[in-house]
Amino acid sequence: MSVQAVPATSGDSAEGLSVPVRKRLLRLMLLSRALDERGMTLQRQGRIGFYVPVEGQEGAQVGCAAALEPEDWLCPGYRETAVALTRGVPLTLLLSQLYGGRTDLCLGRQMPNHFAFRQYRFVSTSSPIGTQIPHAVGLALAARLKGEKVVAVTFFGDGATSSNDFHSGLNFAGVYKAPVIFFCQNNQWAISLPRSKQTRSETLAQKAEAYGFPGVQVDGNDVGAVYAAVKEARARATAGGGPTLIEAVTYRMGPHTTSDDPRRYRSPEELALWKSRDPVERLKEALEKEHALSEEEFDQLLEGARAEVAAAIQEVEPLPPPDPLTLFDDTLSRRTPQLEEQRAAFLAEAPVSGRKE
Amino acid sequence: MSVQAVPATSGDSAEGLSVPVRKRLLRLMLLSRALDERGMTLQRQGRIGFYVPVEGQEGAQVGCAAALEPEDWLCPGYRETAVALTRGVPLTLLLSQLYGGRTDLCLGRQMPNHFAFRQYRFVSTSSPIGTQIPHAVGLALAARLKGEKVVAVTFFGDGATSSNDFHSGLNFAGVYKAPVIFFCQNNQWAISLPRSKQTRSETLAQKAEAYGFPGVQVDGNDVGAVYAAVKEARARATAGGGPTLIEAVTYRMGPHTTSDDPRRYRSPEELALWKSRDPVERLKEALEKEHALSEEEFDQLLEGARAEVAAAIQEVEPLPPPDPLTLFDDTLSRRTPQLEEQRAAFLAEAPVSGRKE
Amino acid sequence: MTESTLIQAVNQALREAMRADPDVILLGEDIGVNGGVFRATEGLLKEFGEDRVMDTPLNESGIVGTAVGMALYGLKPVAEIQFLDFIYPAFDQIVSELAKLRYRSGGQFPCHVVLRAPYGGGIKGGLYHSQSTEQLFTSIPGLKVVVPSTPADAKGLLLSSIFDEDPVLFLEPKRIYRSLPGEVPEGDHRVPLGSARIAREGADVSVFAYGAMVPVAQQACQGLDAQGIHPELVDLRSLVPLDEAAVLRSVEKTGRAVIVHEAPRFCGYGAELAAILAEKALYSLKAPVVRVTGYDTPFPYALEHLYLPSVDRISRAIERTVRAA
Amino acid sequence: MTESTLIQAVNQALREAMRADPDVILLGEDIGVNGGVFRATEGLLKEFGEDRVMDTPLNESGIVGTAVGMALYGLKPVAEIQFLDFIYPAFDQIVSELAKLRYRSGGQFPCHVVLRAPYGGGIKGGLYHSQSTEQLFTSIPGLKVVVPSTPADAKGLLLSSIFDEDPVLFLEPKRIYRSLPGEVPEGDHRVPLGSARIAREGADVSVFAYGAMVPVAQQACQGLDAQGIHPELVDLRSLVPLDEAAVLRSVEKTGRAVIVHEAPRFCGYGAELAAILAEKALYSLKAPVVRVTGYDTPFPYALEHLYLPSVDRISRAIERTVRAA
Ligand SMILES: Cc1ncc(C[n+]2csc(CCOP(=O)(O)OP(=O)(O)O)c2C)c(N)n1
Ligand SMILES: Cc1ncc(C[n+]2csc(CCOP(=O)(O)OP(=O)(O)O)c2C)c(N)n1
Ligand SMILES: [Mg+2]
Ligand SMILES: [Mg+2]
Repeated sequence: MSVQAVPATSGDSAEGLSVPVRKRLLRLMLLSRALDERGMTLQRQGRIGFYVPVEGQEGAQVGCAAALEPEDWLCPGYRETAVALTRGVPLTLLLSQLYGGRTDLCLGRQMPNHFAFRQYRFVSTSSPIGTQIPHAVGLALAARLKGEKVVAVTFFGDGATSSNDFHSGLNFAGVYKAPVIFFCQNNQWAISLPRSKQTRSETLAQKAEAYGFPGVQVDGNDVGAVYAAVKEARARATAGGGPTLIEAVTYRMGPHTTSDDPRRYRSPEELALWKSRDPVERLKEALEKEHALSEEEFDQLLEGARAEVAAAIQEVEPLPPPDPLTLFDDTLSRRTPQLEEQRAAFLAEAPVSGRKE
Repeated sequence: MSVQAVPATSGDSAEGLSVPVRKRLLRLMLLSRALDERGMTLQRQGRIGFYVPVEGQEGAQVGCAAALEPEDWLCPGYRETAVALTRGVPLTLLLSQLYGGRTDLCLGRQMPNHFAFRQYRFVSTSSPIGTQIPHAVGLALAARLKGEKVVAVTFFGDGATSSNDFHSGLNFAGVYKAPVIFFCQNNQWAISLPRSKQTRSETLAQKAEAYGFPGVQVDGNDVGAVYAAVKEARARATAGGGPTLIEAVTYRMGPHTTSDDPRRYRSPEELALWKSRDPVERLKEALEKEHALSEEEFDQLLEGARAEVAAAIQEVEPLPPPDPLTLFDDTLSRRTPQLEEQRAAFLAEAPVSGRKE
Repeated sequence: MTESTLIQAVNQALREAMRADPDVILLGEDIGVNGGVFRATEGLLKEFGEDRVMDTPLNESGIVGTAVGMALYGLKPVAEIQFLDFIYPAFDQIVSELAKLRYRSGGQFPCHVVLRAPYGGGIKGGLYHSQSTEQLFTSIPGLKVVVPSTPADAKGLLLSSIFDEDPVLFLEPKRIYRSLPGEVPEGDHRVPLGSARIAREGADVSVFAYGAMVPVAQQACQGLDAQGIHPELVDLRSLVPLDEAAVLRSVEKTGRAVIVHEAPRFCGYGAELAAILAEKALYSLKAPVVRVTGYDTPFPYALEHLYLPSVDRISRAIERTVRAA
Repeated sequence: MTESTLIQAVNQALREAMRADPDVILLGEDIGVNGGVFRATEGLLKEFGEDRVMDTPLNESGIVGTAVGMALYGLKPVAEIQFLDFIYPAFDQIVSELAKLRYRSGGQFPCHVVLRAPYGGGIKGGLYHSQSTEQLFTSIPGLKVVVPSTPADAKGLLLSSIFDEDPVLFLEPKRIYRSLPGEVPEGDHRVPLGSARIAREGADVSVFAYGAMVPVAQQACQGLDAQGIHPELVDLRSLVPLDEAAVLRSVEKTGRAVIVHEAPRFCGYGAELAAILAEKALYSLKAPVVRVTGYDTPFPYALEHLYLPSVDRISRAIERTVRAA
């Protein structure tokens, strides 16, 4: 499959999605996009340290997350902001993490976009590629053992299909028929490596073949198609039918992260092509064609999203960094004697060491 | 595929293999079997420390190795004794390694059956499963870069298809179209785990699909079929057609190693079934049917093999263990200051420390 | 009290834990039908079924990654790594995930997994069935590392590990799995993590050891009694958290230290012990610290007996230390 | 001599080596078209082509495993690991294969691979773009570990590593990739592996550091001059092999030692240095050895500046050591 391949479906599959539902999805997609706009800018302004944009992948993320139940477990990568939003995670919690401030549930310990929200069954994110994949298998088996009819969904990219844990996770899931959905966002690039050089397999979906369960390729910029594919996989999994690999064909429209300059490795033509397939535009146009959305309403939605983001920034930005003593918490449930001593030394030296408060 | 599945071909495919060639292969298979007989006994008698039998897999190993050229590189696992024999490695060298004595090229540093024969392009074997697989990719790319028309062949088991390095090795080979043959001996068991619980994929061969190159399942107890499959894969690879995964369906008739008791996990019926498919018997019967081999000639071949093994044992067994000072060689090209000091201390303490000579 | 081997004590602890708590799940290679290649899980599949005694495919990162997922849910998975030598495919899961989940999530996702792994030499296992690489794990913040040296401790420390809140690497000295049976308390016997055991009181020199080196050091100490040298032998039992107070107390008393481990010397665990002494007991030290260890090479096969610290080498090191100015 | 940054010096060394020897091959993630995420390989794809500058799929065990295979053939592969934090999927290949091939084959299969990896904190990279885990590698017999702290040494040590006979982990202090340019000799400049550099002579205390901690320690030392404290600063440069003679020589002169590293203290590389002093320089030591290190926790993000050894912390440790009885 070449980078420009047209995904399996095109247009907007409205299958089973009412207008109000699709409007809700559109709102979430716009919220993610509004957050991206500000996230990129905040980083450039030095107000946050780093940012990972979703732009271009909102259809895949929102479509997938919307098809799940609140009890389902999520094992995300670092680009899953729109998944978190769809899950209902408040913007202020997301922004607290981006700022790494006092209200960050992770106590400012991780780079931006490495979220963790236990309450939302949104598992803690790390940077190493692929490690979250087998976690979903363990969560799914645990839930099944406890009689819960839920799935675990893990999110990862095209690059991650090369990782060791893609192999171990899918193989274990196949063997135990674990209720897992492996949701791969094939956004065509792993930093500078195009999909075609990541693996010679024609599709990523076909990799499921190696593990004895179904792999499905879906147009990831078609939120309805993604929604339907995930619903189906979820139904199969909870009925005991085992895992599914879903390849959502999409595109990263922005840079890999704020540290990246995509002009070094890809053409403006390619970007333009994919901009013409922008999932937000596609959903908007489909709704407009059905006369279910006006230009005005769309603008209102977008402005609303921007205002929400701005308000959350205002709320979170002034908060101080975490208490310095939190440095010494949570490595283990109790501090080792050595760490206790290091903490005492830190306290003793604190006035001189430039403690911020 | 269930454990008892009948392999793809059956009987003896004589494709392109003359009677003299097949007799040579038979002799090698018998040599391997004779070595197994003695290896198992020597271990029980405490004369060697450990042994890994090939029994049942001679057709796959001899058929594969015979189809290769001397310049091809081999990245073996720990069960590849018949490959080494076919390659022409003298019995005395193999036995030196089993005894870990003074003439062992590896200086007694490894457990039995972990061979290394640079001269035969037979790369050093380790115990961790799968690690040799990407080595073959590197060797193949290096050889291609240098303009050599050769392949690298890596040997591994059904269990190893679950390893991380199976995934990384096959994926890299696909991406670079490396001239590699991935030769998987599916002997139905990974210690006590049956093939059916190793992965839910129907065949192991189909795992190649995930990497965009051909996977072939072949009757591994049919030496001619294996030979033909490897020849074909080799021709494709050297012509620039890229890698092939070959699944040779076979059976481990003995225990996993001398440390294992297969009665704990498999049935006598299963063993009996596979004994009826013994690759040695099959080749013998085929030759007999063609009136190309008599019972007497077969017995002579077997006795000849046994005598060769006995003679090699006699030669190697009396040799002393490696010089104790070899402990301190070959960790790096030169000893670190710390190791140099440890060696000096060892020398100083030598008389008391129970040095064997 | 019954007399058990160390491996039987491990088996008893697993059984106790599984009976006491349905959230305890075992997974690993060959642990089900086969009962483990060392028989640590003998009989457990039969008693607890496939859902709780899971034979896994051959992939250690899959084993640890799956266990991490189970622990995130709230189960108490106990994974067997067939040999410590084969843990490295899971190293990323251990270093990057298991050990960091609690910290990075601000305590939202504690991740309590026990990894059991037979380790060490003395069984003629060569390069890949003998290594003692505890030092690769003791420097990872967020992971506990425990090593029993007696059957009773094996049971008591394993039960404590299983019902702990933190990830634990539980290293089993396979060399003494069967060779040194001992009394093992019945029932829910626990030995707290982080407390060393004075295996033998003495006044002249402190000998620090753990795992299979404890009985070897013990023998060396006994042999020296006759010569009027009375070493104190400290069995560390838990490498992380280290019972630093016990280490310092002993050296403050004896003024001398000999550290014993199988692993290579350079950057081995003994280095940390020696460093602690150089930092905190310098003024007590009457003689240089001495390390008796494996050599700074991979593990050999034919010459294993010359590589491992022997009674002889330990005795001589102790004598030398006691005789030093 | 031209003025270069450390990352430019790395680039120059790679280019020199590739021009000099067609067997030098680069492989890694994003090293081709993109020139590496830090631009270490900028321009090299263009000059040497795809066969010698290979962009790889996202899999570190594939990268190292492939490099091992190339080295077995006789090539000189130099693999980039994008961040040291991402090396763990390759840990099995490093520990079990790369470091052991020469030994286990009786010298038949030496395996010379260079692994380059940016390491360390100070760039607001958080948990997974900041770690300093050299101690996970320095205890592996069969692997060399090298850490430059200046542009000139980066070039000289990298060229020596590429033309060495052994596997080398080459750790690049990304924090000073661009911030501290310096003179770099043109051409085939080599700095031998295993020799420390006296970064600053002094008489009162020996300060040991490496990589990005060298300039921080340097600043601390300079600040103390005014107070009449004259520390000697030893830049280790090569952690394996360690220039033990240089370490001992310095402490025999000064009688005091402060060890600085970013990694957590417990079982860090500093432990080995302290252990060597406790074993071999006990009678020279006039004060307890002190380690100034990262804390025994994972690496933080928002509070990074409080985690890393600072000029302040180092200065205070030096003062304390010099003032100790
Ligand atoms: C094990 C590992 N190796 C390398 C990296 C560096 N890295 C970060 S993101 C990335 C590309 C990931 O691509 P993909 O999986 O397609 O996800 P995407 O960023 O496109 O969403 C790489 C190589 C890493 N994070 N982890
Ligand atoms: C990484 C790793 N994990 C576990 C082991 C223990 N072990 C040795 S052989 C083996 C089974 C291998 O099965 P397979 O690949 O089918 O090869 P076979 O022995 O059948 O030839 C296992 C689990 C190992 N050697 N390496
Ligand atoms: Mg991608
Ligand atoms: Mg097998």
